[in-house]
Amino acid sequence: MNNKISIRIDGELIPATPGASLLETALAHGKFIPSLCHMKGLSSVGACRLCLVEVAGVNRLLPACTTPVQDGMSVTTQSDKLRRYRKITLELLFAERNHVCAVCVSNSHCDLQSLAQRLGVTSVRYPYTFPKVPVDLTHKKFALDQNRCILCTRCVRVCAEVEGAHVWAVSSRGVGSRLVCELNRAWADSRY
Amino acid sequence: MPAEFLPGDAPQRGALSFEEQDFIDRLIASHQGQPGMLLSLLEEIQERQPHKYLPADYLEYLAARTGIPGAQIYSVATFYALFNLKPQGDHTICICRGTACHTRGSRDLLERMKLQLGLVPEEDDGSADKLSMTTPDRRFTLRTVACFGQCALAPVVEVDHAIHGHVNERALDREVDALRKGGA
Amino acid sequence: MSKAKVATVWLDGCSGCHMSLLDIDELLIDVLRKADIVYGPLVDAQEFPDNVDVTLVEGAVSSQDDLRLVQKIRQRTKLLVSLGDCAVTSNVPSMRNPLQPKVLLQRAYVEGADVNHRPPTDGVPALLRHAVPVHEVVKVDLHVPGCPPKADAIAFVVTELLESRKPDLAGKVKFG
Amino acid sequence: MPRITDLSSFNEAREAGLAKLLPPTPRIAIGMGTCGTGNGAEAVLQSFSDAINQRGLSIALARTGCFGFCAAEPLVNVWLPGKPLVILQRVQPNDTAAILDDLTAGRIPAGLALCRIDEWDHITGHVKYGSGFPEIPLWNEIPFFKGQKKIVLRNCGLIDPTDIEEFLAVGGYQALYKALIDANPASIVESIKAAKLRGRGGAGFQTGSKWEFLSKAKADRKYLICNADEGDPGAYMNRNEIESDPHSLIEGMIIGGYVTGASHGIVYVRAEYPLAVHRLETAIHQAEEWGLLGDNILGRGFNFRLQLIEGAGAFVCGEETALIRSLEGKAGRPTPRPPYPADSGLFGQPTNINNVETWYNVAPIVVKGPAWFTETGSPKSPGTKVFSLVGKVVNTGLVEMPLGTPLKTFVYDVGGGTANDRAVKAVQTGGPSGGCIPQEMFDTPVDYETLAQLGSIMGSGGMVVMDEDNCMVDVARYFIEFTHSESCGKCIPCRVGLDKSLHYLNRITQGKGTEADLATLDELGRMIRDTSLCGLGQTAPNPVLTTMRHFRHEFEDHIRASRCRAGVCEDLALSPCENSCPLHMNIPRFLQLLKEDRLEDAFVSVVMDNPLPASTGRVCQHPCDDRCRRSGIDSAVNMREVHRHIADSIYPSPRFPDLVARLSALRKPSTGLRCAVVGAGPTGLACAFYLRMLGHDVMVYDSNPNAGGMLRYALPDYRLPKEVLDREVELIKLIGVDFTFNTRVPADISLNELDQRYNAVFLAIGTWKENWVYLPGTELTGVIPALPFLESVSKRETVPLGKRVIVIGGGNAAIDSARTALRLGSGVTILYRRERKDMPAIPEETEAAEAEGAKIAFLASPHRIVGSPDGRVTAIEAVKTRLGEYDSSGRRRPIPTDEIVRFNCDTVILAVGETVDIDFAKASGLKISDRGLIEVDRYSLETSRSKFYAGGDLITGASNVSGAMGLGKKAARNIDKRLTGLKRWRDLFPKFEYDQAAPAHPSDSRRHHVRELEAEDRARTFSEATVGLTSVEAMEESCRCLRCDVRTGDH
Repeated sequence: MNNKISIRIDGELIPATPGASLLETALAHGKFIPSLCHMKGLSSVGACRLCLVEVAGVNRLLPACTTPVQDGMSVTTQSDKLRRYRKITLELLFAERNHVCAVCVSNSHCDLQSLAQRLGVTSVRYPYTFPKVPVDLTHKKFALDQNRCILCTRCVRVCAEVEGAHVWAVSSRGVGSRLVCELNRAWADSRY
Repeated sequence: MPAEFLPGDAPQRGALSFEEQDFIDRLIASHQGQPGMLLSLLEEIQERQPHKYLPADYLEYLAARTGIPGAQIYSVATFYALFNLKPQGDHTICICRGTACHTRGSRDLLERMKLQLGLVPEEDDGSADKLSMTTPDRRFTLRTVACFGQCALAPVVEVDHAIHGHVNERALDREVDALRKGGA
Repeated sequence: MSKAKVATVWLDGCSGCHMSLLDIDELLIDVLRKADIVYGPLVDAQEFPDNVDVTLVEGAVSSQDDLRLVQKIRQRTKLLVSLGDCAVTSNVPSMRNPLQPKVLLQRAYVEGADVNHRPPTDGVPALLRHAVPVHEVVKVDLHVPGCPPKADAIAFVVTELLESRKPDLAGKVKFG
Repeated sequence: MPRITDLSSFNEAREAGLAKLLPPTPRIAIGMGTCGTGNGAEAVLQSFSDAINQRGLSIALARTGCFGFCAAEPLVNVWLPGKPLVILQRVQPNDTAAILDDLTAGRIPAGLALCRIDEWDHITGHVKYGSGFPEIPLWNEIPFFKGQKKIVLRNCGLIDPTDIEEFLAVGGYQALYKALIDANPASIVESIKAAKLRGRGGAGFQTGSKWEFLSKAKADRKYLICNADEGDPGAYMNRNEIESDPHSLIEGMIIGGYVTGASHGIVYVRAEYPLAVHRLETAIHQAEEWGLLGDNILGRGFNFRLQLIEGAGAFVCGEETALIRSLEGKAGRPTPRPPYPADSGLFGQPTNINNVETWYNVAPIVVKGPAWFTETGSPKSPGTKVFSLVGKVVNTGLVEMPLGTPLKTFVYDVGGGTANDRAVKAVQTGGPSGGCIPQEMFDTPVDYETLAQLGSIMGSGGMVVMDEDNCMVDVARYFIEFTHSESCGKCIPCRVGLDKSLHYLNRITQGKGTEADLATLDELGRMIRDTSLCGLGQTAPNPVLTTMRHFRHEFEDHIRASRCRAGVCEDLALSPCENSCPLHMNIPRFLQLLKEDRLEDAFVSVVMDNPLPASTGRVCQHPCDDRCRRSGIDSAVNMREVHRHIADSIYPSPRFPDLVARLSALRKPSTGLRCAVVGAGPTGLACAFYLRMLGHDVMVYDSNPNAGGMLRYALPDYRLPKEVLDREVELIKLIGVDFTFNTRVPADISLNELDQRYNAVFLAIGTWKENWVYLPGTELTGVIPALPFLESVSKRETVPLGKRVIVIGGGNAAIDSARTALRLGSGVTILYRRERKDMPAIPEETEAAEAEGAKIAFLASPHRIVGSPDGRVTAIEAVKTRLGEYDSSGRRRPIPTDEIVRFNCDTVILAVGETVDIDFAKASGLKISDRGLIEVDRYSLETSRSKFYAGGDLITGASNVSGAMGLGKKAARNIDKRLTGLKRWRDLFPKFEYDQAAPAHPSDSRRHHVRELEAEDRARTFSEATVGLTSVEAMEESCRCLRCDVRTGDH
């Protein structure tokens, strides 16, 4: 079963392993597809929608992170439509919470910020929400500032899938979604 | 997969009585391993409370006994509209905000009830159309539901689990007055 | 060829973007050869003039005064540029936004004050509910984010504009 | 305990059930679905039970489900042995005694009968009730059921849902028996595929294919799930199906389990449906007891367990992966596919999910075969679909129709159109995932593909009818608010995109939107649709995208004119009455001022809003009455008569000069700008008044010798006495408007001259050209058009009128002509080709005409006028019409029959509508619209020629007085804005301080009507036919106002 197959990404023929995702395959061959929720070693959730690509013969956009490669697949990762939608996606994230890059501890080492730069987002067309969101400073070593949270759930998955601790989850729904520690405890009071 | 029971994980807070602990233990036993277990457990715990909510102690105990991570329980309890984390009023007035009810004026009913019960939404309450508010004296809870599926009777209001169809402001006022006078 | 009329404005910001503008160093001489700076913190003009070609706006729109000024500027300017994160995203000034202005003033001027426990009123413009980016209140033609934008980026923008080209900033600037 | 193991035990059970359905005694079965109990069915049942016990009657009493006609609940089925089953409607507890009397006497309570059923095809079985009662219509003869085909609802409302024997009696579990005996699962999968049964939850995927995937999957355990988490607001068919016929669902699922190899079934039901939960639990328990569910089903060695789970309220759980996560004890957030549930679903096992209604189609296909199934419906979408038809239709309820039935059948035939005279505007299908289909597209067949082409979807079958009172921007906002609060929050487009969409829609409904917002909404909507993770997000923008596509003008009204025509968007209206008033009078204010005994302030308030209050106080069509919220308590406040009273109290009084001075003081300083108004009718007078008040010099030109236009020359004196009008015109003259009479435009003064002399020109010429229908005989002497007739009478000219007058038409001009002719001593008959409710005339006027002796022949269309040899009218012949299909106005089209009626007469007055004479405009560079009217910008009323504005009938065709004046007012506002460049309109109006509290309790007073003189007295004279309110009555009317303008709470 480990026969190599090949796919085309933006016209270029690329060898692939059956069962691998489009995103892994592309990244392994130096092809850039933007993504914020994907992280190597974790399950894929298809939440950020930035890795959507066009696949020939499929009339809707598919997330590269959860779409397995198939022999002969022809994939477009860059098109006007995809560029437009990716910019909108990033702008929506910036508008959702309070990302004040200038005073952020992650300034200059932040995936959201660098992706915005790379994709040419220089302003946000949607009105900012300016929500009031919690900041948990109880833990001795860490702080949780949900002003900057984009709900990528990488932390939730690391904690569950790598550590096996299951401390974190996402509570509520919609724009009210917030990261929650156990039964809504202060981080300092958690079991870990 | 349903999480396994971890024997070493004793309840941390002893706020529940033996009777209450026993209730939960039996509840867990009757649903163990079944699909939909957590939903059913939470539904039955809430239904048992006179003020129809999920007390934190119960959730702690439930987490400890089932081994379901607390975060997951909290996530579920806040995701579904049915669950309350705060005690509800003695009387619940639930206004349907379904399409048919909306086109037949349920928003006016909602506004009227807020006025009648003296409920003022806080600024961060989000949208005024989706809410659950309880009066400070805990007599009344006013809430909305997406749809009762009673569209032919629109607008529909449920007062203490009794469905009223073709409701107008006057009829609703009378209903609430009667509850007020009825005590308890 | 007549010189272009350029203005700069300082709304709710720290003036860092103006500092960065000065950091374009010797290029300033080039700029002044091609343009007159007709209004701004760097020149002595009281009233915002008519028929300005380019206005660089620094700072968020936070008060009634900011709002009125930026509306006037829009009417009198051909090309309006949001310079820096405060103008582009409302940045640091927006950190007060989750709170009501009332609460904010109470905290700053009453609870936090040693003397005169009351918010100032005389000659102080009323705060808007939110400090907002410039493009939420008037049309903006170009956004140059950065806190502050790098002098190179500003130099690029100014040079391109004076050559009547629209600068393509993709990849050249970032928030923060 | 009975257990079905073989054919004989099966047959025994069926016999037992049939004996319950058709007992030797009369049987009464009460519809006990949630809609029945919501309408009082419990009390009816109790009442029957008490009375039967008390009287010791031998009558079988049972409960049944719901037969679908929710508007007529509580429904009660009564049956006498050998007779048809009769369904009684709207049965109340106090009806029960009489019903029992009738039944014991072998009769049917005819007054309550809705329909009868002689025999019923349960698809898997058949029941013959009996024959008789020909006077009661058969069930499918009454409009609501006509065209319905009950496959899914085959048992609903006819059997007791809690009694498995009754279900067996009508053929229940027959299909299961067949499936297990035949023991050929693959052939059943093939049947379902051949039947092309598509998922009834909305997406319409082929059920057979899904089953095939699952049957091929290899696993120890496979799951079948029934999605009964019906979350679409506006759809409730699944609730009714489970409540009325739970066993059909169970049977469908067991068959599904058998053919796909699944051993475990789960029904996921909304917790908001307690009765459905209860009935299904009972049914599962019964089926287990009877050996139809559980281990070794029917002794054939097949095991299937069925479990019921209550969903806890999340719309997104309609999405299959979300529902599965929910069953796994997690929040219902969808996960990406692949993996597909058929490979890895619940707890990683192969799983298949189908909607409730899909399962109900299984047994019929198994028993009758795929060919039978595809006979119904359209080729791509065979079968039927249950729709919940709700909203603004008379007949609401559950409707099962073949797929492909056109929308108009639903709205007009089944639904019976709207109850009031409001036109239907749109149908919303598919709930929050669907869209709004406008009335012009009601020919659309309802199936998966066609609805998708229009940007909507079929969804689970919700169908909400909307009329003029529904604002489409609000509808879009409502649905986005819904999906926004139901979004799980996992993916960005749906979570944040809907939040921002809601922000823009809120802004628009508050009147703060911009046209750029529409473009942003459109772009965002497409992005959310194309990039969201699951079906909720992918379809959530549909309501916005479709309403923006089909009702763009409503969005523009909100943005450009801050106007919500339906009066729904509260921020854009002071109160419902103000919003409905073409002049936007501040009605609550003048009522309150009067209540505070400030008559003069009330007068100023009224006149500044409406410069002809005494005239409109008599003749306005009063749209405010229809919107008044007081009508929810008793009846609308009589606002028109109160402002008539206010005007009548001041005009003839000594206070008049003071008030003229007070109004003059409100006039803005002179601008020196000159405006011309062409036409001194109500439109022109309104415009002139405001332009003058704004400080401009105004000259009004009119071809007549006096001002008033239609008010003076078309309205008879008994409706509007000339002296009333004279006083109003005097006021307008006193504030400084100049008039030039007996001057025609363009004959006496050309448009170019006007252009040169004035800074702005407002054209407001009325409709003076009578439509002339071609009828044989219109050339005869004695045939006269209505307007010239009314004008001649107004001018006191003698009009030769015969003894027997026929008036043709149904509008106000027809009624005015009839009443005028009566007063001239003639006998009058009005011919109208439609029905009374279709008449455009004010209903009170029509009633008054009849009281005065006019006769009206409805459904009579003139055919030819008969004349004598000397060319005089002697008679008219009319074709009787019958009402046919609904036309685009939502009225039924009159269709001529063969029957001809003859009316002898000597005069025929034609009042079939009026048009504007715009020949002058064509020659002068003014663009003419397709309708033959002057084209203007909808918002500014500017014509294609600069400086020239137009209003009134010239741009709308014949309309009513207030509507025309509203346009004059709007024109003045826009002309002033253009001339001065300033927004100073609001400054013109004086501010009043008055009480700003809504009355704690509505006043007890009932609506005061004007007093009409006795019909006999008034029919002899042209003096005014009605007497206005007294001061006390006007005061009491004012006190009845609920003050909807007072803002409370969070505004």
